[in-house]
Amino acid sequence: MAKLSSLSPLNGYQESIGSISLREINDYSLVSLAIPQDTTKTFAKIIKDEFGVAMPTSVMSKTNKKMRLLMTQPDQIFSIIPQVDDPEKDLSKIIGNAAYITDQTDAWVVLEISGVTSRTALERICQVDLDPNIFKLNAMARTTMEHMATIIIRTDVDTFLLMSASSSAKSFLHAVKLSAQHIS
Amino acid sequence: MSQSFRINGGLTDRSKPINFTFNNKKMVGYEGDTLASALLANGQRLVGRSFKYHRPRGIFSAGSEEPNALVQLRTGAYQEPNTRATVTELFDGLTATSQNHRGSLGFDFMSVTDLLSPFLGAGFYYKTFMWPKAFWEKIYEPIIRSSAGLGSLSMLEDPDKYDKGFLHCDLLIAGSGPSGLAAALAAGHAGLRIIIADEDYLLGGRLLEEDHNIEGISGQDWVLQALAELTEMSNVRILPRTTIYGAYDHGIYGALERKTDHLAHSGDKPRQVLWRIYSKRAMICGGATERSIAFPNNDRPGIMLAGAVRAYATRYGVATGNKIAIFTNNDTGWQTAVELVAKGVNVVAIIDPRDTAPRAHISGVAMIMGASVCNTSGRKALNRITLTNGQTLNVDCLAVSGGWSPNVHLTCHQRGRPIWNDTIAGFVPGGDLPVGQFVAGAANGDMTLGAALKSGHKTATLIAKDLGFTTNVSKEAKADDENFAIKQFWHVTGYKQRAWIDLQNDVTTKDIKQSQAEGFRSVEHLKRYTTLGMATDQGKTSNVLGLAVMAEATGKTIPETGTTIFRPPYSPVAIGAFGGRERGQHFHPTRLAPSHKWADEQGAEFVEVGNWMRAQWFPKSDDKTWRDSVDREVKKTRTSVGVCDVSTLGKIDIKGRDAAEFLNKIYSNPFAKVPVGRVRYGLMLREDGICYDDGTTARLAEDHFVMTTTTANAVLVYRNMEFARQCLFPNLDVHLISTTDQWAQFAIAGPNSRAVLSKIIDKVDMSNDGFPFMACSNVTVCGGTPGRLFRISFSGELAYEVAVPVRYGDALIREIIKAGEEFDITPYGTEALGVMRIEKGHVTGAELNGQVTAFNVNMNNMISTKKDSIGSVLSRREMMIADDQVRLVGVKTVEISDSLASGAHFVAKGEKPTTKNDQGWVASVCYSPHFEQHIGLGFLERGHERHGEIIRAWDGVRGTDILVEIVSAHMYDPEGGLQRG
Amino acid sequence: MIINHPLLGPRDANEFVHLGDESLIDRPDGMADDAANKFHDYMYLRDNPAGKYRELWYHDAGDRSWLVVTRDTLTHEIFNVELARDVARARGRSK
Amino acid sequence: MRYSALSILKQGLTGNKSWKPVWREPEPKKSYDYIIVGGGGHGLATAHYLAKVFGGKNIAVLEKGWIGSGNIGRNTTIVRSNYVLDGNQPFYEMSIKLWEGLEQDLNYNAMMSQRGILNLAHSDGQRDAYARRGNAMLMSGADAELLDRDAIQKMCPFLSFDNERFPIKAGLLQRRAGTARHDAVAWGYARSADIHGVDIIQNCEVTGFQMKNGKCIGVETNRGPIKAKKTAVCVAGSSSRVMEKAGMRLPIESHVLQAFVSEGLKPTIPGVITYGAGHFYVSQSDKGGLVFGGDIDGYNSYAQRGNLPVVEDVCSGGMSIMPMIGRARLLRMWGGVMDMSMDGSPFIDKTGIDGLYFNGGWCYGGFKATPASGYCYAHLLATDTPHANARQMRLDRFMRGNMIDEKGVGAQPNLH
Repeated sequence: MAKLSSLSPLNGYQESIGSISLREINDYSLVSLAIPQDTTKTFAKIIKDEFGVAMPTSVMSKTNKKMRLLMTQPDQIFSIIPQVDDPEKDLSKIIGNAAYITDQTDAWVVLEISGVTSRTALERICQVDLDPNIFKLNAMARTTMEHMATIIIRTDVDTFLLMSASSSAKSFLHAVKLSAQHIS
Repeated sequence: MSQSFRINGGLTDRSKPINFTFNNKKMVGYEGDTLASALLANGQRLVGRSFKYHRPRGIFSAGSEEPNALVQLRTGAYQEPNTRATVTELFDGLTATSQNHRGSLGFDFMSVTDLLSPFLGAGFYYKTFMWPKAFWEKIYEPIIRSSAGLGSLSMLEDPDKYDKGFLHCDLLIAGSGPSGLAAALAAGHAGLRIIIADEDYLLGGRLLEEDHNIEGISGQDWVLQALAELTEMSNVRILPRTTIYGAYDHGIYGALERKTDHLAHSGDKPRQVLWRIYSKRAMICGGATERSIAFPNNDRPGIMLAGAVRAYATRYGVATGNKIAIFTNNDTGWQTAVELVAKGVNVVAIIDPRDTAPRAHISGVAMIMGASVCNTSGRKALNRITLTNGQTLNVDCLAVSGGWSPNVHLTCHQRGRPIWNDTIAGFVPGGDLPVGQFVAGAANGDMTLGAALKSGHKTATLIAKDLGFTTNVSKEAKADDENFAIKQFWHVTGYKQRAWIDLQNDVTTKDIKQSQAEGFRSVEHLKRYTTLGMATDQGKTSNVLGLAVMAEATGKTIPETGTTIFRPPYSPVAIGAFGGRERGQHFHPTRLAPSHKWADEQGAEFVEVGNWMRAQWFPKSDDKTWRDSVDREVKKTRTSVGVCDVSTLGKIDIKGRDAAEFLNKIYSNPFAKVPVGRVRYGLMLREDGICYDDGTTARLAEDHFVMTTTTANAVLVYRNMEFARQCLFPNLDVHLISTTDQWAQFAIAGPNSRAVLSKIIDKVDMSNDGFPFMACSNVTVCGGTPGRLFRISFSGELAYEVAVPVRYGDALIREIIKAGEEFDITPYGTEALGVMRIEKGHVTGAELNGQVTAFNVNMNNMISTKKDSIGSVLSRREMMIADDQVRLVGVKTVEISDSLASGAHFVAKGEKPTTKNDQGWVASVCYSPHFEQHIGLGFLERGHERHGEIIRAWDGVRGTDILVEIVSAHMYDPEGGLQRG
Repeated sequence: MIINHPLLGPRDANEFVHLGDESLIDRPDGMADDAANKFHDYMYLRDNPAGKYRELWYHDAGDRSWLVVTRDTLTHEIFNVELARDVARARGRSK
Repeated sequence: MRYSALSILKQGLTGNKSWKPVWREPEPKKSYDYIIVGGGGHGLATAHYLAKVFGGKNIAVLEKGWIGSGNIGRNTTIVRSNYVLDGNQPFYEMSIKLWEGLEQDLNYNAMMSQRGILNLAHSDGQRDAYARRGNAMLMSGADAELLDRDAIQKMCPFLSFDNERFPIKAGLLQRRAGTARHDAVAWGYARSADIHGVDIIQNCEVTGFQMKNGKCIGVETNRGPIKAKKTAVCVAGSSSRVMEKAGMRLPIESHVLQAFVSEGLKPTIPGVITYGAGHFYVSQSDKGGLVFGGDIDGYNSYAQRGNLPVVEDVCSGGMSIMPMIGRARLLRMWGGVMDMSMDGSPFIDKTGIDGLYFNGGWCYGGFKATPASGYCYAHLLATDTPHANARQMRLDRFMRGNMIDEKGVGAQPNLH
């Protein structure tokens, strides 16, 4: 029987609105790593040794070519890695019992917003202070936009990753798009 | 009508004429005009009618405090009632009409109320309209209602867009007059991130409306210079047309920016943006508002605030009259005279109740000291005033200054009380300001220019230091202090004509005295009994005057009399702006199930379940009604196989060494010993012992469970489990991850479900022994896609649920349908799902409504007494397990043809439907294709022991009353052989 | 309102959900003899002070932390914010 | 002075010079038979019925500020009897009947205006819950009608019937419900109580209770001690603060509820309308202002003010169901302290302490209850037995497991 084809929440959406460009990012795998209280150190060592990434803090993500780590909860980390079929299996080989691994790739939609006015657009939906001196490169925040839980990460001066629930992806896109249109 | 009242000078652009109409009269103004200044330039005196007595009224002020000049702006769906002409920027094609009159503005039938005024004093309506009883709603009230109110809504959907936003700053400056600009310059140079906002479209405050010198240049030039500097600074954000309307907790301020109100059309852009400003510190530089003096007939068109007369001449180049008299109890009135005369405006006299020498020498102006105005005439426009010394003067404009009230509103929004200052005869901010808030300039009682500049600069510099910006201290701009002496002179007494205090609500000195006489003496009583200060201007020009008169009447001082609390917003804000963009389809986010695209292609009917859109049924061409579709889906499923998207159910992965122990505390039935590879039904209680949620939880590994919750409770259950995990059992090794959006899950039910699934699932022994009822397992589907398989049944049939990552959901549903073709598989929606669960007797939200106990649903035996689980203790309280409690039952109509509706109440045959005879209710119903009649689930007193009884289902609101038979809730396959087979 | 999250810094209170009195951490032992009375008081009786109040908030749209916030119910001034898990452990709660 | 069109005419012709105070301002006596603590709507109503109906004598109402300064003076004025549970519905229906005769009973026009309340339903489940409720209302002798979408569109064409996120499925209409002029209710009861000899004492704060071997024998006030045979507390949002002085902890939390009023408008909406898919309800006052509100802010507060998230939530709800109000301006927002009980229903009961009685826990629904609350409380004070319609409103109901939880959200006051 034919292998199942896959469909991303926004089907690879991409658009420019004024000086802002929006695109869905869907070439990644995302796993949640829940860390037992007694293995935090072991976990930190493993990701340092195996991936060369330091432990993220609850306000700063850590990243390199291999992965980006976000602390989403005091004892939970999201790891964004290049797309693979079964990220749980792949990672558990390396991480073992240092964390409970759960595939979250499909639970989220990831939208990239970039352009000189991206901050001005986000002002309309994001209540977190995005001033570059405060929300620095790789800074992350888990907040809410238009009643939708959102994770925002600064990946460049004028570029942000926005992650929200995949089931409401279309509403989330509408919210971001409208902000871009309103300020363009 | 030509602009006969235009004079030279001002900030309007004479090269840019603008056409507009008022009551269909074509008029012309200039760019930079407000509607009010343009109307005055065109000699339009009469602009509206007062609220209660429908008295003719003219423009009174030049700002947002305006009580009289309220118009209906624009037309059609854009119609905007109660719009203050004094802050409405003129745009080409503007149309405005006057409001609150029957017949023309000039001849208002309702003005008869003015003649009846002796009988319509404060609170008259509380004392009559009581007889006969029935007349109130039918006759009196409709009359009162139609004459009350001001403008009207179009009753059409507001076509404009609105938006919101969030801003952050070190310092927010509200107001851009001398103190605000001085503060901005100081803080800006010091490097603070600042926002300076002003409700006006030009910054500068009173410097635009008065003639001053600052640092040797004109006040207006100094403003331009300051703005040029500020615009250069990247750390400064200037927000004109932006009103700071409220001060909220922890430095949060509400602001309304009017983006397109000054344009003919808003295009596709938001009309207004509502900003939530997060500030470390805030400075209120809102200036002061002038007030009037209460003298007989002081409400005629042409009687205005002196500062407004000055503003119209200076800023707009408009003389408010050909013969102007000034009545003032303070020196600013004299300054007005000086500036008007300098502009060639004809000032005939200045009247001052103070028995002193004239406060200035102004040639050609009669300076009458120790006198007051004691009457006026001119119904639709002032033509004469009479003085206490017997003199009469023919004038068409009277400029009145009763002193100035600092704009302390924003300092009081957190219930701070202003304090009385005798020197300036006004309330100034008290000590209890909102945390992080400072006040400067006239708003703080620094009424003169020099003092305002100084306090603005000084305060901002202190704030900068306090926030650690110490390096750049800029120099302070200097100016002279003008005279500001005032006599506390409130009203002219001893005359029988009415003297107005609140112009819009028609509150006169008589009303205040009556209120005092009737015992309404506390300020709040005064306000509520007379409606003083409750009009759209919120008493900006009338509150202090009213207080002063009440103080006098009670023989108390003003401080003893007190002050009412100012409440947000500072000036009225469109409800649309508060609503923002969350309207219509975008009121709430919409969640789509993984099979949505496919279901849509099938022409499914969708229904909102919380924020989810779920397929309700899948119509086929030969279905005549929705019932045909549902019946077909049910029959097909029960006789062959059906498939339903159940992804919306909450899914929570529970992982950790102590996961089983944790679930054992969360669920009231035992969970510690669920074997790996098995699913168990779990009952969850609230701590107060009421049924909270139920669902199945599967153990996929020693340290890994997957819980399902109802769609509605997913978020709450997760939250409660986090509470238990973090606050009650903080040392358990257990972790929760919501996976609702990760997995696409489909229920496949019916005798042929096994056969269909065998084609989908890779290499799993699907036999009854290999994969029995309540089994679960990680699997792969369609050749390698990772998935999960559960053998659980909500329909009562042989059934499974298969899950794959959401991205494969669309493909999987298509594969399942393909695999099911040979069995004529049917997709089914929430309606068929509901029918089958009712036939089976499974409870859902309709039964577990937050009021129902395990005892009520006959599940109390599931509450283990051998362990301490959430809710177990309080579930055993006496009344919750009393014999006479309602119990879950099934119901069938006695007459096959009868239809049953949920919400009906159970009443014994022959008894009246009364509260006393109420024995329970029907919770959910359906037409059962299996039993070929209407059935339902309900709650009936002692229901568990009344099976077989015939009772009435009384449904008064739908006008039905039928007989039903009480049966066991488990109506379909009670032994459960089918789902285990 | 703004809640100064111990890990994340100041956040608008609309990211949080309010539960109630901090004492909800002190869940009685359900197997004890006087459990019925203890649970009644625990579930239903409140000090409801006009002034300093220690209360539970949940960072629903954030990091899912439960917090104990010390706030003045007369002025809304917030004095202190702690992770509820730490407070719970300090109060001797374990498994 | 009896109020009538005639009295107004007389006064008008003689320059409105001889109006008398609506209530006396007596000095507190040394002792009373009954002291009612709290000069709000419920306290004043209690005094009125106690004196007029139950023949109580020697009664004082003590108010720490000015009468009517509590929630009676800051609510959205809605009167209705549309509950589902038998612990509530008969009580509120009794209240409506008292409202219907209030003007005549008080000789004061509180402008009770029965223009109806319409609760909109947006799902089949919600419609069925309203049907169950409507039937319970009918069974209690109240009126109720279940309207379908078409009937609602006829009645309120301005509601959003296209492009709605949550379509209108049905509505529960109670025609006898409506609004009243809130301040006037307090003044009317005060005036009548005063006429029947009740001493209304403003600016008199109760600072403690006088106890003698376990019995309450009076109160301490900022104007000296006052003895009382029976002390009846009726202080809504301040319940916990006052009862704490008697050593009692209550099943009550104080929360802030915000309310809003728009600028005056010509007649716009018929009666009271509530949105079933968002937090929004609205009516229009006789002066023309749209009076509206929504949920409580959700955190304990005595500050009598709220914050922006709720304001915005309420208005977006309003814009979604009634998009024609967008250009009406919000004139004033304010907050009141709600005595939120643990199940959303009130208490009218004796306390564990002899001579001390308690009335509170009205949440945000106290206004409509004013007459019945006063009547039943007076009944309890006069007879020491609960009125039949308030028999479930007891303090011990949580111990016995007899919650009156209309919303079904459990022991979490901020959800009721």
